[in-house]
Amino acid sequence: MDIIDQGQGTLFADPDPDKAREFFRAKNRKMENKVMNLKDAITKYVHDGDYLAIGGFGANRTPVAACHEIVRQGRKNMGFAGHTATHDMEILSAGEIYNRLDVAYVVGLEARGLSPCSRSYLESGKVKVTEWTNYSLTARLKAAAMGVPYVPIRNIMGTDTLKYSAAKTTKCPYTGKKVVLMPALYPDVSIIHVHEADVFGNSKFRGIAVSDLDLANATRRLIITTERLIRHDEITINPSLTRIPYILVDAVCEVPFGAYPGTMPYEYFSDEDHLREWMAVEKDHEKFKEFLSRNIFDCKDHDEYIARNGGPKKMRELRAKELLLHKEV
Amino acid sequence: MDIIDQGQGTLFADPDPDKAREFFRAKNRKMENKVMNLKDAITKYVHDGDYLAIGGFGANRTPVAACHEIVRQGRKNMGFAGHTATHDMEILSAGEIYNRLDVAYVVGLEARGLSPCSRSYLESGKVKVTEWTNYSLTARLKAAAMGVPYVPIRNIMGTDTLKYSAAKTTKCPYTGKKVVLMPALYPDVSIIHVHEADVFGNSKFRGIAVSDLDLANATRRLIITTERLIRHDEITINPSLTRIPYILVDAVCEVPFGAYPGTMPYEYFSDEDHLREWMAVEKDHEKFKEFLSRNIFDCKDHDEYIARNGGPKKMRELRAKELLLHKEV
Amino acid sequence: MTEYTEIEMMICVAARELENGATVGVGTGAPCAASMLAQKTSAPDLVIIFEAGGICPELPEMPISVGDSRTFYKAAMAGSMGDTMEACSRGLVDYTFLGGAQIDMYGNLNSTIIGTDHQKPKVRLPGSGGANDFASFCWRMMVITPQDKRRFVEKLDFRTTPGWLEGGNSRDESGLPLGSGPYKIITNMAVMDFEPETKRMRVISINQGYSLTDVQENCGFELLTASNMVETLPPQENELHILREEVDPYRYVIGR
Amino acid sequence: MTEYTEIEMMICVAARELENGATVGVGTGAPCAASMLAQKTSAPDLVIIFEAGGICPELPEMPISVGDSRTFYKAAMAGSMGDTMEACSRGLVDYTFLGGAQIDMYGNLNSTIIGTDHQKPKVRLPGSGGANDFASFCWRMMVITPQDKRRFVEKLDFRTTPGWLEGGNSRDESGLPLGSGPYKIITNMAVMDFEPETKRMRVISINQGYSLTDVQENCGFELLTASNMVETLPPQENELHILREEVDPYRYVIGR
Repeated sequence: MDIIDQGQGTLFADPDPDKAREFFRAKNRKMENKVMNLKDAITKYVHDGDYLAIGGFGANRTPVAACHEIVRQGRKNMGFAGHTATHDMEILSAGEIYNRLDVAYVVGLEARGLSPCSRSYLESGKVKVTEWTNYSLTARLKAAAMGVPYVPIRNIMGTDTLKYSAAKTTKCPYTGKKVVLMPALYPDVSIIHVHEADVFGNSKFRGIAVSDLDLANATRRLIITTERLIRHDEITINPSLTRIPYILVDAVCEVPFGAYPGTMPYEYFSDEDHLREWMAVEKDHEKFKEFLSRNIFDCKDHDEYIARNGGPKKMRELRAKELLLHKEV
Repeated sequence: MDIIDQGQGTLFADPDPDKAREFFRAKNRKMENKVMNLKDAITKYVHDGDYLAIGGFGANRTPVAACHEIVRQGRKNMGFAGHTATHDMEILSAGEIYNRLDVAYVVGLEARGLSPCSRSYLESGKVKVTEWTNYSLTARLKAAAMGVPYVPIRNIMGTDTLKYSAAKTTKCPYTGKKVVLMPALYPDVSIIHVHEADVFGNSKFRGIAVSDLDLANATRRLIITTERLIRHDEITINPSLTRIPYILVDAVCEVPFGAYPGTMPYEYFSDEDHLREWMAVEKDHEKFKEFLSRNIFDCKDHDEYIARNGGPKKMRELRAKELLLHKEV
Repeated sequence: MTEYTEIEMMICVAARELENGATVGVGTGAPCAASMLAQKTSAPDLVIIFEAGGICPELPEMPISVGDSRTFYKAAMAGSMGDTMEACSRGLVDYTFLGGAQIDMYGNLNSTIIGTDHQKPKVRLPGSGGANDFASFCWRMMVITPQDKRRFVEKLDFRTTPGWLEGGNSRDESGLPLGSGPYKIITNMAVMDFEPETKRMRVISINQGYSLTDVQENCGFELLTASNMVETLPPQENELHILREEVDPYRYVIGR
Repeated sequence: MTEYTEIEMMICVAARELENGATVGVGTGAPCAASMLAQKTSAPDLVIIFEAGGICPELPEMPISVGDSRTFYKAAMAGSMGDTMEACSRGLVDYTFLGGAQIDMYGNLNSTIIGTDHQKPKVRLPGSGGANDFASFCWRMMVITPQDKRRFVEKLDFRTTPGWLEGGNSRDESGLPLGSGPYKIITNMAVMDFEPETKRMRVISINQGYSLTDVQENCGFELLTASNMVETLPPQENELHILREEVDPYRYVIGR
C-alpha cells in the first residue's frame, strides 16, 4: 500500500485488532453484579502507564469524580486521549498523571478561557504530544469499535495537524481519491458517566452521546459512574434505551453529582463560579496546592467534595439553572 | 495501493464521496412539512433505474406498504440492496422491479422457508448479482454515512463471497494485516418504517435499529413511513429519542400497520398465516397472479390491503400476539 | 431407554458444547434451541446475541426471524446489526452455529448457489446473510446438520462462508482474524472436530445406532478419526424434558 | 448615527452571510451569536449544528460549551459527534465559523502552538478541536477575528486547520473534499474573500471608520483588493436591537 504522506507523531496505543481480540476473548461475559465504590474501581482497573480515555465532552457528562480519584491515588505515566478534554484535563494535569497525550482539544475550557495548569504542564516538555482532531479521535475509536486497524476519513490532509499526527495518507483503490487512515485507538481503560445503570452495567443516558458509544466498545476496560443505580427490570422493559450494554462494563460506581462542577444534562448545570475559581487559583502555585488539598486530596470521596462546595443547596440551584426555571416566569 | 485480491462482481452504485457531496449540497435543509400520501411519495422519489434500499430486517419493521406501492406503480430496472431481504424481496420480485442485486440474504424467509417467486426470478438470469454479507452491506452503508469511499473490515477473505463481490483486499500499513475494503453504498432512494414521526420527518422507533441509522445517512433520498404522526413538540421534549433527524428526510407518509404482514415491535406480530399463503401461492403462476391482483394491484392503498386481510380484528389479534398476552394467564 | 429423534439428539449434543458464561451468536431453528437448552441446563449464564441487534434477551419463545421482537424481549440492549457485528469483530463472541447446503472437509460452507453459473444458478440459495460474518469473527464456529453425501462434499459449488479454507495455515494467512475457525460439526450420526495440523474434519464421537462406516458412507470426502473416538453421550432424560417442555413446546424446531 | 462596538459590528456582518435554509456548524461565542442573530433576522430557517451532537436546537441562551445542554435544547436530535461530523463529511453542512491565533493569506489557521518546538512550545494552544474537521468538510468556512499583524501572518507557526493551503489548486489536490474552502474573513476593519485563481485573501469591503491603509497596516501579508471594493454596511438598528435584547442579553459575547 503506497503511503503518500504520513505524520511523524508517536502512536501511543497499538492498533492491532488481533491483540485486542485476545484481550476481549478473556473478558468476562457474565451478567454479574459489578457495583463497587469508586476508590476500589480506580485501584483495580486504572494502572500506572495505562492509556486512559474519559467520556463526555470536557465539562459535560464528564466523570469528574473519577478524575479526582485518579489524581488522589497518584497515578503516573499514563497515556491520555485529549478528545475535547477541558475540565477533566485540568484535573488530570494538576496531578501530572499522564506523560503521553493525543491532542484534539486541550488546555482550553471553551468559552471560559484557558487552564494555566494544563497549559504550563504541556509547555514544560514533560509530555509527549501527538496531534489529532476531535473527529479524528472519534474515527480512531470507531476503528477500534469495529475491530479493524484503521478507518479512512477525509480531514487533516494538507496541514501540520497531519504532520504531527501518526496518520497516513493513501489512495482509495475505488476512486483514486486520497484518504487519511486513522489508526484504531483501543484505550486500556475508560470511564463514562451516565444517568442510570443497573448493577450489571447496562447504562442509560440522556442528551448527546458525543463519542461514548464507540468509546465504550473500543476500550479494553470500562468503569461506569452513574448518578443513580436502577433495577435491572428498568433496563429490560425498554432495551431500546440501553446505550451501553453490561458486557462492555467492568465496574459500576454510584456517584451522585459525579459530573459536578460540569453539566449533567437534565440534572444540573455547570458551576461556573467554581470552574472560574479553578482557573484563577491555578495562577498561584501555593494557592493551587491548597485548593487541590481542599478539593481533592483531603476529600474522602465525591460526597465530601460536593459538601465542601455548597452541598444540597448548591445542587438545587444548579438543577434549577439546568432546567431553565429562571425562564419560567 | 497494492490490491492483494479483488472480487469480479459489478459495483452497482458509485462510491465516490464527492459526487454524493454534490447531491447532498443541493438537498433541502429546511424544517418543512413533508407529509404526503404514499402514492405521491413513491411517484416523486422512486424512479425507474434507481438503486433502492429498504429498512428494517426482512419482515421486521419493514415498509411493506411502500414495497406494494412500488410494485403497483410498476417500477423497473432498479438496483436493490438484498440486506436480509425476505418478505420485501418477495414483493419486489413479484413485480420484477429490479435487475441488479447486491446479495447478502435473499430468497429465504428465514425459519419460514424459501420464496419460490424470488428464487425463480434469480434463477432466470434476468438479474445481475453481486455477493456480499449482512455485515458487508452494513459496512458499505457506514462508509457512505461517513462520506468516505470505503471502510476496511475483516470478513469474506478466502471465500467465493469475496470472489463474486466487488470488494478489494489490501494490506493495512499500520499492522501489515490484510483487510477487505467495502466500497461505500449510497442508495438513490430508501424507505424506512418507524413508529412515530413528526411532519418534518424527525423519526422515532423502538427495538433494534438493524442498519437503519447508517442507511438513513447514506441514502440520497429518504421516504419515512410511520405508524403515527406525532406533534413536533413530542420530538423536542426529548431529542435523545430521535433516531432519524428531519434533515435526512424527503417525505413522511402516515401508514398504520405499514409493516403488516411483518412484525412491528411493540405494535403487532407478523401474520404467519398470510406469509405462508404468499409462499404457497407462488408455486402456481395463475393463482399467484390472482393473489397479487387481490392484494396489491386491485388495492387502492394499504388500508384496503389490511381490510382485505382481516381488518381491525386481525390487527388486534396480532397485537395481542406481539405483546405475548397469551402468556399472561 | 429414552426415545428421542435425531434433531433432538443434535440439539442436546450441541447444547453441551456451550460452556457457562460464554457468548453465542445464533440464528433461528436448531442453533437457537441448542442455546436455549444450554441456558436451562449447564450454562445458565450463556449470553445469546442476534445479528440484527438483540443482545442477551430472555427468549419467551422460539424466534421466527433473527430480527423479530422475541430476539430483544427483555434484552440487555436492543442494538443494531453494527453493534452485534462489531462485537463479534472485536472478539467478544465465542461461539456461533451455522448451517448450509454443502460443507467440505475443512468446514467451509455453501449457502449461495447450487450449480456453476453464478449469474444463472441451478438453485439460488439465500447467500451468506450473517453466516460469513459470524464464521469470520466468532472464535469457534459450529455446524448442526444432517449427515449425507450431498451435503458433505469434496468440493463446494460456492464457498460462501469460511471454515479452515484449504486447511493447514491457510486461514491464518487469509487475513481473517487470528485464532478463530470451525470447532465442532454435529450431525445425526457423529460429532466431528478438526485435526489441528491439517485442519481436516475428524470424527471424535459416534452417535448411538451408527458406526464409523455409516458416517464415512454418508460423507463425500475421507474423514479422519480421532485416536480416542468414543460413543456420543445420548440425550439425557432431563435434557429432553426441558427441550420438549420449556424450550420448544410448540415443536417449531423439534417437530420438523 | 447608531453606536456599536466592533464585536457587534462583526457579528452583524457575519450574520448576513448566512442565507435562509442553510446549515451552519458553529462554536461558542461570536459564531454562535451571529448564527442566532441570522435566525432572528434574515434566515429564520437557518439550521444550527454543534460538533458534539446537537442538531437544530432552539437555543434558549448562549451556550458555554459546544456540548452543553443548551446545544440540544428542544433540538431535532441530540445525536453524537459522529452524527455531526459524518453529516459534515457527506456535504450536508454549508457554513462554519472558525477562529485561531494566526491566519495566513490563504485562510489557513493556527490554534495549536506559538513557537517552533512542537514538543516544548512557547505557548500551547488548544489544538484543532473540531476546527480542522469543520474546515475540511463544510462547504464554506468563515472566520470572525480582530485584524492585527500578530494574527494575520506571513507564515503560521503551525497549520492546524486547512484554508486554501498553498493557494491555487493545492486544496483540491490535497485530498480534502472538492469544492469546499474558506469563504469570508470578517474583521473589525474589513471583509475579505479569496481571489478565485490564486486563492489569496482579498479585501472586498471596508468597515466605516477604517481605510484600506488601516487594513493593510494591520496585516502581516500583502492583501489583494477587489475591483469593486465597497463600504461594509454597518449594523442596522434592528440587528443591534435583536442582538442586544434577544441574542445576548447577558452580554456574554458582546460584552467581551
